[in-house]
Amino acid sequence: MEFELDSGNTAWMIAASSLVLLMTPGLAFFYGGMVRGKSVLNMMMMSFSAMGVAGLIWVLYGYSLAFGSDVAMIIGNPADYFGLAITDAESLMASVGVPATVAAAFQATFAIITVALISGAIADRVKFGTWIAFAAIWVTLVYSPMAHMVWGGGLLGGDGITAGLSTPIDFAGGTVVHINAGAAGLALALLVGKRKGFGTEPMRPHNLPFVMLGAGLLWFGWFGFNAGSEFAADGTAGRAWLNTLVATGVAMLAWLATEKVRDGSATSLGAASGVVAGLVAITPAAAAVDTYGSIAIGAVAGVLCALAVGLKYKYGYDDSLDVVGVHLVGGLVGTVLIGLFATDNAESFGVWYPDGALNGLFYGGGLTQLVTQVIVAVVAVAFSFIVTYLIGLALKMTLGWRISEEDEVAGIDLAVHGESGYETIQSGSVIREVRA
Amino acid sequence: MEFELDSGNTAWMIAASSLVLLMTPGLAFFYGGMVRGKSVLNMMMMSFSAMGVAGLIWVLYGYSLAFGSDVAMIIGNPADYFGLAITDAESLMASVGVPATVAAAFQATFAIITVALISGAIADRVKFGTWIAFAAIWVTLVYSPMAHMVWGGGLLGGDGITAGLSTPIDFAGGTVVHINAGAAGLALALLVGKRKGFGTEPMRPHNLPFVMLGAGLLWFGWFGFNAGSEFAADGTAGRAWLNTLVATGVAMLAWLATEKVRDGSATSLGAASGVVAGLVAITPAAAAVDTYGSIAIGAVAGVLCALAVGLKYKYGYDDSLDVVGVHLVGGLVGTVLIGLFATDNAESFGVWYPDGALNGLFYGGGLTQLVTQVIVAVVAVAFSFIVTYLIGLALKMTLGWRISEEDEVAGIDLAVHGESGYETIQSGSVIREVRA
Amino acid sequence: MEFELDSGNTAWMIAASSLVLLMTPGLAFFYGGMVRGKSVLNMMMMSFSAMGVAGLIWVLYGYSLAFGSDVAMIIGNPADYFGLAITDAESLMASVGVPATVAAAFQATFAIITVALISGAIADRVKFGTWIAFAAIWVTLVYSPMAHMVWGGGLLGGDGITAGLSTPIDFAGGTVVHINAGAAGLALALLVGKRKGFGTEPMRPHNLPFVMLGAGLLWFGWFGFNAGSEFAADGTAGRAWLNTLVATGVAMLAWLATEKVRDGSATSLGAASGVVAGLVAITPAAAAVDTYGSIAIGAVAGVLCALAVGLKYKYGYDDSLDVVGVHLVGGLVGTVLIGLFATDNAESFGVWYPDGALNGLFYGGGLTQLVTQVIVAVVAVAFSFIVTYLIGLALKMTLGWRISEEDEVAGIDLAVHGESGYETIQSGSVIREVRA
Amino acid sequence: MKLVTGVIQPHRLDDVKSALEAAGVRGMTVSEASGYGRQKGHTEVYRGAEYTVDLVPKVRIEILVADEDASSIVDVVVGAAQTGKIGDGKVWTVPVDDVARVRTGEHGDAAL
Amino acid sequence: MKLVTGVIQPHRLDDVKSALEAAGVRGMTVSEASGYGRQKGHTEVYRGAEYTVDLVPKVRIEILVADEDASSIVDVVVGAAQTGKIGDGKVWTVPVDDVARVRTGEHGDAAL
Amino acid sequence: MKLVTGVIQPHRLDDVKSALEAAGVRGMTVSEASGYGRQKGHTEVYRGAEYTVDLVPKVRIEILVADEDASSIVDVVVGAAQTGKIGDGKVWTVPVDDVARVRTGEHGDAAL
Ligand SMILES: Nc1ncnc2c1ncn2[C@@H]1O[C@H](COP(=O)(O)OP(=O)(O)O)[C@@H](O)[C@H]1O
Ligand SMILES: Nc1ncnc2c1ncn2[C@@H]1O[C@H](COP(=O)(O)OP(=O)(O)O)[C@@H](O)[C@H]1O
Ligand SMILES: Nc1ncnc2c1ncn2[C@@H]1O[C@H](COP(=O)(O)OP(=O)(O)O)[C@@H](O)[C@H]1O
Repeated sequence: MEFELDSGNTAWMIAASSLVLLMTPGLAFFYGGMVRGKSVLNMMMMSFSAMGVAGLIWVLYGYSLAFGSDVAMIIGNPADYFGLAITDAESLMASVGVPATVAAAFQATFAIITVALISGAIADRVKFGTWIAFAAIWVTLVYSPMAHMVWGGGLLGGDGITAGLSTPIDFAGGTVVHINAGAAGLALALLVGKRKGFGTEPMRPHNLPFVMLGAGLLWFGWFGFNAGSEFAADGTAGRAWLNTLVATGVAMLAWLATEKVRDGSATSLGAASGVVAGLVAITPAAAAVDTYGSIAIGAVAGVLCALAVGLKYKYGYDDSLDVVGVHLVGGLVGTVLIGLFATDNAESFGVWYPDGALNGLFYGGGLTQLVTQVIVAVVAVAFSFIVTYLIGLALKMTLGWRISEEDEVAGIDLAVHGESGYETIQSGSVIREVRA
Repeated sequence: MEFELDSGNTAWMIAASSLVLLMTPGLAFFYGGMVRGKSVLNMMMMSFSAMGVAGLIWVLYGYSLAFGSDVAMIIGNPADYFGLAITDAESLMASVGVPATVAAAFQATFAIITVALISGAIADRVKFGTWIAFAAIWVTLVYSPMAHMVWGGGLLGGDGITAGLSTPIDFAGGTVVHINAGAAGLALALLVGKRKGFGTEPMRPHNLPFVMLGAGLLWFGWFGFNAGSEFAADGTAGRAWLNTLVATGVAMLAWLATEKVRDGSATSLGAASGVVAGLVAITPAAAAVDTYGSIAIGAVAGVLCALAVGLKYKYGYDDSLDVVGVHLVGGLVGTVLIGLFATDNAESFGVWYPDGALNGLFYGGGLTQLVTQVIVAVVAVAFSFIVTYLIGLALKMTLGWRISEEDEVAGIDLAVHGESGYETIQSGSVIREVRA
Repeated sequence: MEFELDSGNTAWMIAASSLVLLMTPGLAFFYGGMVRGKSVLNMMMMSFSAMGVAGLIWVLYGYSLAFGSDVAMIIGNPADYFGLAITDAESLMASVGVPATVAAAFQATFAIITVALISGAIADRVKFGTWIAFAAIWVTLVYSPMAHMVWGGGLLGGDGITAGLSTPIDFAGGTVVHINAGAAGLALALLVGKRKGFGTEPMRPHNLPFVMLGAGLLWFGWFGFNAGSEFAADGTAGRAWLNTLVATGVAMLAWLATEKVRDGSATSLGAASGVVAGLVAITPAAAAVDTYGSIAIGAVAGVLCALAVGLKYKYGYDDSLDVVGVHLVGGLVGTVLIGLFATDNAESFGVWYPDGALNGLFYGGGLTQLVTQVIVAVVAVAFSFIVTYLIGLALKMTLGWRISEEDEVAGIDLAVHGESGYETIQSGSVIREVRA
Repeated sequence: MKLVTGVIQPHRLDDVKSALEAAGVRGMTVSEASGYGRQKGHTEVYRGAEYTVDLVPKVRIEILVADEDASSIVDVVVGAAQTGKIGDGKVWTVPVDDVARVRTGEHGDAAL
Repeated sequence: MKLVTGVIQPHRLDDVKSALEAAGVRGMTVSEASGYGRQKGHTEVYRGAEYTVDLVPKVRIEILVADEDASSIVDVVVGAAQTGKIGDGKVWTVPVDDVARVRTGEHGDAAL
Repeated sequence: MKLVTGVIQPHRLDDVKSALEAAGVRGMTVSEASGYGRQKGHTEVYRGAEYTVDLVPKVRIEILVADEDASSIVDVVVGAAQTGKIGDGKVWTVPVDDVARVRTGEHGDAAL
């Protein structure tokens, strides 16, 4: 195929890539504000370092693992596009006139944010070096295969395990990003163990405006994530955009309503959390449901995630910032509800889904798509959980995960990074030595 | 009309929609930094909740109220596009190849920010539930009609009350957004009454960097707002962009100069305020004036708004964060000065205004456009103030507006949201109960 | 030439201009978080004021000085486009269908950020009025000529001093922006002198999350800066984008590794600094190197800049926030390494450089391009340093640079702006007088 | 000399300060504190976990006074800080051996 | 009456508070402090400059008690705050002339 | 034993600390405070409203010393904190009944 550039689609995809990239610093604030003041820097560093590690691996062989020629429906050939040597005719987005470099850029941002999301499950207590190693291994062994299986023609795509039923719908990454990160977070939380004082000592967010800032930047960037996943500037991208607005807003209101009923007051942490829950849930469905579907998905996600974040206390695992409660549960909500709400009424709503997918139960398509979605979700959870657990175990036995209890009490920022987030009394210190 | 997609224009409009959406979290910081530390969360929640409420109403029937088929030149038919069922051929931006979903998305962001702007007038003291209810009613009864009257073929458009004179110019929302929010803010400030301690106790901004952050994000998003209001990626959009840079920068410098002369020092709060004043004032004029016009509008807005923010002390109404002084006054400055500076010299400056509008007084067009602009401004102020006042009154008599004085003193964050913005001494609390 | 609009390229360039504009508020946080709490506002004001001053000068005559018809290969004719009266056919980006207003907008954002960058060298101690005057003069006498010399057909372009060798490569502003700002920062740091207590009293960053926020926003905006410098939405822009991701991430990791080895811990300030160092270094090379080149440039920049920031203690000049160590050194690294890594393998990597440039040493082009790059770098340093020094000297002898030592100790925010960044105990103050 | 220390409700500080000024007190030192006592704290809920926050914000003021003024100053503080609600705070008096003014090195009552 | 002041490790505050409650103490005032002493500070490096930070975070608690309770309360605080590591802090007792409860104006032991 | 408390200008803290070290003091507790006194506050203007801020930032240091060292320590603090400008602060001495070291439970001078 001859490549013909579409400057409009390309313009949108470059902008969308930039928006998605901003989500990771946004996440750094969403997470960073939520931990105690003595761990804010470490939390932010887990996100920032993911940008370096996952970005580097992606351009070297990660992209090729995900989108190279298929091997056993599980992985792509890493040699195909090693170092991102790709002609535009081979571009993942060639059919819409978006060059290879831009396609690779967009995909890179997804790998980065997915790794960063996991860090919330193990806040305040892990060695920075182990985290870096984990990020590198995880992108290689979990993210890239999952992306291949779902988007690269693998087991979780149209010709995969549900081929006899229908094509699974994952518009923007409900499985690849959120179920994946959520299941991985659960595995690590179990493996790494609880923070000292978990469930008995107060661990309130040290800076709620930072959490709001993070939520705002995430929401902004997510328009690139969801509407960008159309790979083109058209009406379907617009639909994804609208659903990303509405489902998110409704999830926020639903979370607030749940809190008001249950706890007596609607909190700003609840609003920020509801925003993210809605964003997560609408991700797989972004362009596959109409206005009503997106309202329903938002409402369900807002309520269920608000309830789910308490589970960790009940079951005693320290998923510190609720990667499970928000990303795993929210990702499942969106992925499964597609089976009820999917519709391809492009005419009036700009809605779209891939060939071979079917309308949802409420839109006259019967139960088939629902079954397909559930199967895909279950496989994705299992794959991510198991492989992540094994990676985590290997690291536990080699580098080790935990910092010392003493360092945890004093604060990981000081112990691991030799810094503290905020200035205290400006005295009591002298410059000892200066290096160059 | 057959719809023909222009991917370039669509690319810009999706990006622009995202930029405008970010303005509301930006506003949350602009406002949130300006209140006392004990009310920061509530202030931010007023903006965030507007995103949920106004967004939901907009996709259900708000868009249709504004852009549905005309009823009495005041309102659109809500049934036309209920739930945003619109074909691309019916897109508001069909003539420039932008699909219906994208057009609806862009307009949604305007409804959201306008509601959020009002909240600054009643900071620190109102029930959250009443605010939510107000937001819903106000979008329905004030914002949507106003948008219809100005942009949907209503009373304040080319065929409306100034039909005998000339077509009013409101490029990006000086009347619909700023005059509207400013007049509504005045109505509520009068109705809701003063904060305890207003005018006697210090109420300084608790976090000025947050105010700067808000101003920065607003400026950034405003490029989507103003240059996006061209609905296309062309030279006129570029002119709107340039004016949004220059008028804003000049307004900032003018505000600083005013402060320097009057108070002895140029403040960062003044810079942030000048930025917003300039942005507000250039909004209606964004593509209708050339470089010199935008400098003039910025300078006048910077000085007048800097003077206007003191009026509340003189007249004793507690427009806490100066919605009147900045948005009403700034909106009026821009709307009226168009009558002096409007020009359609597209050749050299990329300037543009609608058919039926005229050059301003200083550009050889005589006084007609000035008169048109004044008429439109006055009607807009009156409409917004009166309907808002009635809505506010109804809420006062039903849900009530004020939290208790005790709660106001202790801080609205704790009283209403059961949270406080920042961590204090990490002790003295235990987990009592855990819910799931 | 007839102008033919390309809406896709224009869409990207409007978005890119907005992204670059956001870099200056981003810088305000990067710098603002790094100073002590008592100077945060002044630091941020130096950036914000640059937006007003440089923006205004740019639209009046700065653009014309840079891109007007050539005078002596040093400067453009200020009368050509005074007030930005430019037809689209004369657009700097006419060949790719981007209108004159958009081209001028994009360029304006470069002038602004360059001035703002300098302020880090003289943090906490200079009169605000002198800074404003400096900004205005510097844009006129240093930035505009430098932009003309490099991009406007002057001495540092293809037909300039290296005409006998090869065309210098500066894709996005390594010389014009970073070497320029860095050399100017050095000149001012020497001229203005040290802060009281420099090298003996602790001057740690007061808010490291703000530094991270700044770094995140800078990175985001920089995609507009580098990928926008292609002036089109195509594969080369995508390459610039990718390199801006990878070189930056690698530089961050390299800085962290340097710290880990040298100081024992990898800091968040190091991560943020590494991000900026990488961004600076990849700027000139953005689309002229492939994946491997960008990794190499990032790695070298990360290590060298991490070492260079200590030089000021050794040599005793107070370049407070390391404009020299990061922007001058980083800009030199990128500019010079182009001579090793430049390649125009567009086929597989989307790479591009101007006619007359040559491949780098490692890509079979021999030493010529390296020599060219070194010559350009040296001339740029000399020009910027000398002219800036003279401007600074003139200001020293007239307005004066320093605030009083007492004001410096008490804090410049209070002394110069009559404000303090954060609320303290909410009492002890009354409203004395109210103005309107 | 005596040191009178008061722990009061933050929003009473301005009134206390005015009352002290009126009573001729020329200086004091103020700092932030948190109180624990009969005044019940409150409950905060963050993502399903309920915390009982039993420390409430207070302001501490310290006033050095001559022996003979101590008890009247205590009364001034008590009077101005009182709202009658639980949590109004305490004022106590401690004997002081000596006071020095840093600026001048003066000691004793002259240093106040 | 006596004022017992303790400067302790921040993470011991909850235990000290519980122990005091158990010992019948009904009120106290808490504030943030930084300590300097045998406990070594730490080193922070910012962009190549190494700072020695010798102030470490502490929490100060102040408890007004009746004369006869002073020494037992000191013991309670010492017991609950002790970790055995350098930097555990100090507890000291100062004589108090008088205490007033702001809410009621009561004086003396009744004001505690 | 005595408790010497100093309220000083924040930028003098490093010098005071050094001087105390030189004088053999091995520990102290530092906290933030705001002062009100002869030193004039300043004016801040926010959007047309002028506030008089009369609290100025200070640092409080507390040093437990043996009886015999009290007055010399006061002198050390006064000497090191002095700039001669209004607002330099106060240093005062209060009698202490007893001091305990939390780590060891030691009492009296041994606990210092
Ligand atoms: N025994 C005590 N020692 C020191 N401070 C105390 C003591 N009891 C109370 N306080 C302080 O006084 C404040 C008010 O006390 P509280 O018991 O709540 O109300 P009230 O004094 O009105 O009975 C507390 O928040 C605390 O700061
Ligand atoms: N002489 C002193 N006066 C006041 N506070 C002191 C004194 N010595 C120590 N402290 C406080 O006690 C804390 C612990 O003291 P330190 O000498 O580090 O350990 P330890 O008490 O276990 O020997 C210090 O951080 C400081 O807050
Ligand atoms: N009577 C007092 N009681 C407690 N602290 C005081 C008293 N007077 C002054 N101070 C403290 O000392 C500081 C300096 O006092 P000030 O009157 O401004 O200057 P000076 O001590 O040089 O005359 C004040 O800011 C305050 O913190």
